[in-house]
Amino acid sequence: MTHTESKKDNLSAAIRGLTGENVARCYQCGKCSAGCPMSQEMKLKPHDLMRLASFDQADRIFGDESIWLCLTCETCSARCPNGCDPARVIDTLREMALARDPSRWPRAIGAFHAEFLKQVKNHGRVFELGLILGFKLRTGRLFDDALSGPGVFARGKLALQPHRISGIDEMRKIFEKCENVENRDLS
Amino acid sequence: MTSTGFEPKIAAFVCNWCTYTGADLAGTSRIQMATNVRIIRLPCTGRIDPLFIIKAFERGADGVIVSGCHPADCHYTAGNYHARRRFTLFNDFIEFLGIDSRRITFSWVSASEGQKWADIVNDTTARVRELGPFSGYRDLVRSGLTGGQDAGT
Amino acid sequence: MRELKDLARRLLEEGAVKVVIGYEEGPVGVRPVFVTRPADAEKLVFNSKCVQNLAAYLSRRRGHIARLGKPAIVVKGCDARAVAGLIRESQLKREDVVMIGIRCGGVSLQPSEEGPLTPATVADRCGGCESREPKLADHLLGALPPAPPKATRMSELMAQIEKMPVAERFRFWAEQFERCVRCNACREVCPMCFCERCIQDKSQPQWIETSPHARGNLSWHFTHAMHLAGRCSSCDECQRACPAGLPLGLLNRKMAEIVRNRFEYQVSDDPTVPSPIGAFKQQDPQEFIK
Amino acid sequence: MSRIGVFVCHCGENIARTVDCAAVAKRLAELPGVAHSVDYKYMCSDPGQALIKQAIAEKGLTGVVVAACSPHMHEKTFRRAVSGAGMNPHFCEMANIREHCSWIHEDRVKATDKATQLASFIVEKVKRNRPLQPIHIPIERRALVIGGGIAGIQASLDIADGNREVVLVEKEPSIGGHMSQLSETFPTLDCSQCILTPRMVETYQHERIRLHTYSEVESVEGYIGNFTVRIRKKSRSIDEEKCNGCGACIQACPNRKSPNEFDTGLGKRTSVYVPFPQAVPNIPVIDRASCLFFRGRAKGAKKDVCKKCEAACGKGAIAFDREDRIIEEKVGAIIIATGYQLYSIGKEQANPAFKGYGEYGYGTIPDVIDGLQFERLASASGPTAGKILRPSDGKEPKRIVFLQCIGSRDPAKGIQFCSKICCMYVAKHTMLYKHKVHGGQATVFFMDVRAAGKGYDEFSRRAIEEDGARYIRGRVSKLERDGEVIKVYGYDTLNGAPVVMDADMVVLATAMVPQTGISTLAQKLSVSYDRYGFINEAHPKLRPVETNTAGIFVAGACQAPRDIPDSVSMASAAAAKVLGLFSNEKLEREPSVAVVNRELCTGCFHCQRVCPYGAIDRFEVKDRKGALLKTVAEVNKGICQGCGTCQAACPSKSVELEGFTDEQVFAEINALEWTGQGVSDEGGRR
Amino acid sequence: MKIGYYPGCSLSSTGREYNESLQVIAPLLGVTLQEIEDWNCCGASSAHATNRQLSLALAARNLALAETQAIPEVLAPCAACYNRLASARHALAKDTRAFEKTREVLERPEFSNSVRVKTSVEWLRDLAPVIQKKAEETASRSATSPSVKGLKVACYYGCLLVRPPEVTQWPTQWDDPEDPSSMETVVRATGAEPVRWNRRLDCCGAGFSLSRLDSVARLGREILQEAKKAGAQALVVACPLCHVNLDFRQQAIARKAGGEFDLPVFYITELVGLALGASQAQLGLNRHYVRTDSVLERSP
Repeated sequence: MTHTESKKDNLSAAIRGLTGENVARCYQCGKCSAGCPMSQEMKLKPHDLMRLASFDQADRIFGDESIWLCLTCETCSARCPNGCDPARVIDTLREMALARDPSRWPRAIGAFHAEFLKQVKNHGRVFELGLILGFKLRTGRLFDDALSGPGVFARGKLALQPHRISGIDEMRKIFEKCENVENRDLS
Repeated sequence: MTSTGFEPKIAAFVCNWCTYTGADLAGTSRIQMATNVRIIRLPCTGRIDPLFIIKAFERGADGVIVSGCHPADCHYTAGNYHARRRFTLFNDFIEFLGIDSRRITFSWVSASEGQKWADIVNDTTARVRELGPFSGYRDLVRSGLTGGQDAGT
Repeated sequence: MRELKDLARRLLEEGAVKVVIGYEEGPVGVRPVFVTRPADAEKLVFNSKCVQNLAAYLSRRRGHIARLGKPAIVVKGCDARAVAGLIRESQLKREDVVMIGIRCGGVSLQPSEEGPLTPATVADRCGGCESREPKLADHLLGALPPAPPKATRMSELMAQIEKMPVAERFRFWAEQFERCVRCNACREVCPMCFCERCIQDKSQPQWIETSPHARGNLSWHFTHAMHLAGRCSSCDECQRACPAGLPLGLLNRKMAEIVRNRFEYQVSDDPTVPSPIGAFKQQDPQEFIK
Repeated sequence: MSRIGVFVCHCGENIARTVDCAAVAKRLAELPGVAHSVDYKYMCSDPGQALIKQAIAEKGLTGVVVAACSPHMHEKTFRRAVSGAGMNPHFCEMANIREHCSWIHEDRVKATDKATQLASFIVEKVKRNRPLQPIHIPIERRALVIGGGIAGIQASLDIADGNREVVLVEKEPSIGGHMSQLSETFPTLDCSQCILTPRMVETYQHERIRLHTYSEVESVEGYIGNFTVRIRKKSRSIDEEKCNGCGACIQACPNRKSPNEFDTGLGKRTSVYVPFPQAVPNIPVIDRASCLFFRGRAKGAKKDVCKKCEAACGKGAIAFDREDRIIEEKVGAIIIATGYQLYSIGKEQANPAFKGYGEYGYGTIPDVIDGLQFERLASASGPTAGKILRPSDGKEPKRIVFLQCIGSRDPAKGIQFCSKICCMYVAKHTMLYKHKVHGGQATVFFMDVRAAGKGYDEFSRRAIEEDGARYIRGRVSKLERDGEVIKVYGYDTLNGAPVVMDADMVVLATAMVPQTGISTLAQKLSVSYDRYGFINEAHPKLRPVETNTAGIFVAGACQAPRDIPDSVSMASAAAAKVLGLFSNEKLEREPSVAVVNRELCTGCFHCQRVCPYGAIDRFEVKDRKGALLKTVAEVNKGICQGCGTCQAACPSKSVELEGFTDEQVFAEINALEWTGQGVSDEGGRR
Repeated sequence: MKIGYYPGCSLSSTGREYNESLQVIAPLLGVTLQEIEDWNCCGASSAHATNRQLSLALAARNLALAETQAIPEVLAPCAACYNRLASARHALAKDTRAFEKTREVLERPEFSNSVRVKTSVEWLRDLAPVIQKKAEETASRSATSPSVKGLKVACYYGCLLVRPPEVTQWPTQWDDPEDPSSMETVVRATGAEPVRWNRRLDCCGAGFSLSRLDSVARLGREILQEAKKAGAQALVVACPLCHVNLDFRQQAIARKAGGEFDLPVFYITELVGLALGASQAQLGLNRHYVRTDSVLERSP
């Protein structure tokens, strides 16, 4: 891979600032990618992401959807011989990606996260039926599989009413604050 | 009392293996520092009798640096540990006598810590310059003078 | 004190010892006495005036006493700490001295002090004394008298000094040391001062300025205190002996406190427990070292 | 009245640039006792040194001060120079006006003042220097070598051939160490035992090597040139004098179930055994843990059981009741060569700082073995007579996967270092495998191939290019037992794809770590070691085979992972050091040691308590009639290293450190008052 | 014995039976569950992927609530919730800056991060002796009720239960992150037999259960195949997300793989419930997609 030497945005430093993770520790042994359940679907595998991050190749990373394919199963972090935490780094990269340009989300995954958090913000808990419907509306995937259909209701698996916690105002506050906090930190 | 233009005289008792070599390194790395410090080389901090410090004050030092190998790094395996206990007694005791311990810097500087040595030198010089000459102590010879006005500070 | 006289006589008669170092009544209060003839054992007394720490007479510097032969010595709990010190520092073998321990109800500041002890007259070290029974002794005499009253002079003065700002404290000590005439009574009376040649008398090179000005005096008293760190039996004899009335006990007290706080050590009458000065722990405090 | 000569060096521009050397010389000339004071461009040059010698002769100097660079740089040079002029070298000292002055300051005036004063310190010191004569200690010219592996053997032979006696201690029943377990050796693929056995025999037969096998160092006392070593000779339960190594006892032994240590547990052995056929000495040992006789006794059986070996032995050499013996040896130098052991991936770790590999099944998968086990499989003398067969079912593995850097370079498991030899022996293994199993496929997972060494890279390339080993760059995430085969989950970082493959056998190149118990030994010898237990060398570059304790040296894998050539060269280097030490009858030591003034010493022994080397003894002062006057401290010049801690501890200052006496130190302190300013012209102030 | 209880969102909907079975067995084991009042979603599986501070705050609010409700120890049955709460707790303990920031965000200055979080597996593991005793009693009492005795099950820990080590093993190592055994211990206590198999710790992909069905199918398939290969009659899980994936999606996965698995997926709590003699209805087994009674009857 050719690395453009322009360090206009010092990604590795930013990551270190946010997480204390020193991506330069990664010695590219690939053990993370070897154990990653998603690596065969990712264009940039965990160790690629570590590599690119340590070379501050922000555009390469954020120009690709790989970071969104991480399931955060943390196998990589559990087995890294050199004490790196790729899972944490990838989480951070996703945050940064959002801070840069929310439209960069892969549609489906983005839709899911967005709808999920909306649920939490409005009810304090996830109202799964709402989540599913919302997700479908966002993605237009009205007909593929999904947790719908009679079976689900027959088994009483989906509540029909959202439960709203009483500390809901507190929740809203938390959300607003965190969004600000993050914007401050990531810009 | 902060006398303007006052250049403190600072004696440094250092061990031959770590700090003296560290100071050499500062030299070979051309790290600039204050000119006020006069190094007296000893084999080990273990060799340092606290009375050396009192002596230095008698002979016109306004501040003193004592420095050697970090714990566990002593060239003689344990000299600095024994020294540390003596320094502890000294440090706590002179306070009781009213001698301002800010005039004395105890430190561990390894052979690789040229920069740290420079910092120790500069900090101590700045601090002692702030405190002014240690005339109060020296003047104790002139009897009748009780007080060595703010000799402590 | 009958049993003391009898024991002393017996020891001398049996030849177990050649001299008994104890106290006798003198013109002005009690004074040290060196009994070599059994008959003289009658001279021996022990009472609340026996403030002196006789251990000093065991140190090798007192050759003329050593020459008398194996000694027995009358000790209070506090004195026993000094004897233990001598043993600890191989100045004396335990078996080379017979310790006649006496259960102590405290002693007066001065050997001339008649009458019952009051906070005003009691020696500063007696209040709250925890070693009124010299465990180390070969013979333990008398019943344990009630605990003595507590003198607060020293602790008050200490607190006062510690409250002073550094400069004022310096001035305080400067004033004190100015009064010192370097008669060295503090050294002569100190049981732990047993050097063949005191550092104060070292001239090549000179460690301590000999002329008695405040600066030389400071470095002497400073050195004395440093040398006593972890060794001083806190008998305050230096202070009692000082003609200029310097509060020398304070210096040793402070040093003892430092040793206690820093190295969890207190001078005891157990000669097998070594002083912390001369030992070390990897984890010793060093917050003041950069 | 002393006549000191001061020589101020310009060091070309290095000093002169910021220090007015002429002015310094001029001012110092004013100091009382200074008879001669000059400056010169390069004092350390021959003309510079000549200048000094000349001045000593002409001006009758009593001392020399060279104001130049750090004494660490040139003290020896100038001391040699003055002694060349007939002056005791200890009358020459250096003032450091380069590293400690000209190089760290710009202000010429201040720098010149400082240089002047620094030099004046040393002048004052030298005035009070005393002539010191080097100390001579008699040397016991025999060496102790701990460990009978290739390093120990090499060191012993070199020293013995150098005409000095050697005491060689080996804890196992035979010498030979790990090298005797190896099949063939890289990069030449010559048979390990073929080259080792002759040396083992030579060691055994050498008239100047005293061999103690099945023995361990109990305690060590003394110092360089004069060590006293106590050695425990563990009981073999065999009379070594009587035994002729016929092996009848071994034939007779009914208990053949004990795992064979030499074959890394892959084979079995009897209770009375010699570890391997070529063992040296060829004397069996009875393993009391498994021997029926001893087990019977332990259980408190009424009458003794078995004893078949005793019956079989024609020489009556079986000695069940023989106990351990302690013997004492006096030596002048010690070489530590205790070698290594392999880190194991198991859940339980000998070193609590290490972790096992759960992702590789913690060693529970039978056909996952380590490198040493593979050596035994490949070795003609091994349990499979050189056939590569699986421990589990004895089948021939068609696909072997080798994993490098197991433990090594894996801080998460507690080991950060590179074991250095694995890259090479894995390459070797793939070749041996290929040569023995023609249809077989060897695959290697590696992080880097580190084949630095003569013929090494060529060798590892050959494994790939000629013998078709497949090298995949990447660590393996996990191993799974899947029926007959082992599933390997790896990743090929070079072509960027996950790799999942089935293997019939997996060989782990596990890290080299020091022998257990190394730290105890190091403490007995009071040498320092790192957090893994590897013995620390005195200097990583310039004193690689010395330890921080004089007279004790180190060779081989107990100092760091080493291959055979490295270990052998280290061993020879250590031997050379020892022979060098032994080349004199007496040892010359720096004379700056502590000296007690018996008149003044009161015998409080504070000094003894603080001395880091236990160099302080008790000395009884007696009068003419022999009556004890007093007991005082005495310094053992052989042990004293000259730290001076005793002097600071001495209340009456009756112990003095030569070269740093109170007089000398105080002279320097007192010199604080003399700034040298004003005595000269405006020299420093232009 | 009393323990704090954090059900988490799934246990009130897709994972209902997990909650129900837990509610059934707790009293049988002499444990009272004290639900954290007004708890909120822990943020899994979106917050941490998009906004760290938010993920910390959401988790921390629950820990703070527990503190104020005097609950020293919280049981978080859902592996995802457990992982989020534990991670947050660990992060806040290790990183004072984050801790201060979070307290400020929560506006709960009194929050001291003192609550310990437990998984249902750890919790049941510690109760294993009790379970075993009661299970044997029940067995002897009623031979009629469907027993799990001898039922061959594959214990599926999933990815989040024991990972990452420095989090889940903190402050104490409750199980080996690479070779755990707690679940097997519990299973043995119920009388069922854990099988040796290889996919105990691999991720099932639940995080993408809505967004990337192909990935989910692939990962699920591998797990189900391995379990079957190892001779398991059923899977045991401790995570509602895993359950949705492996139970609800099993048919779909099978269809893609072109075969049938017919591998019932039990919550570990259900298995315990059965062993303690609770009825299938009580335990909510009727809510499963893959029928469970078959294996239950089959097992002697």
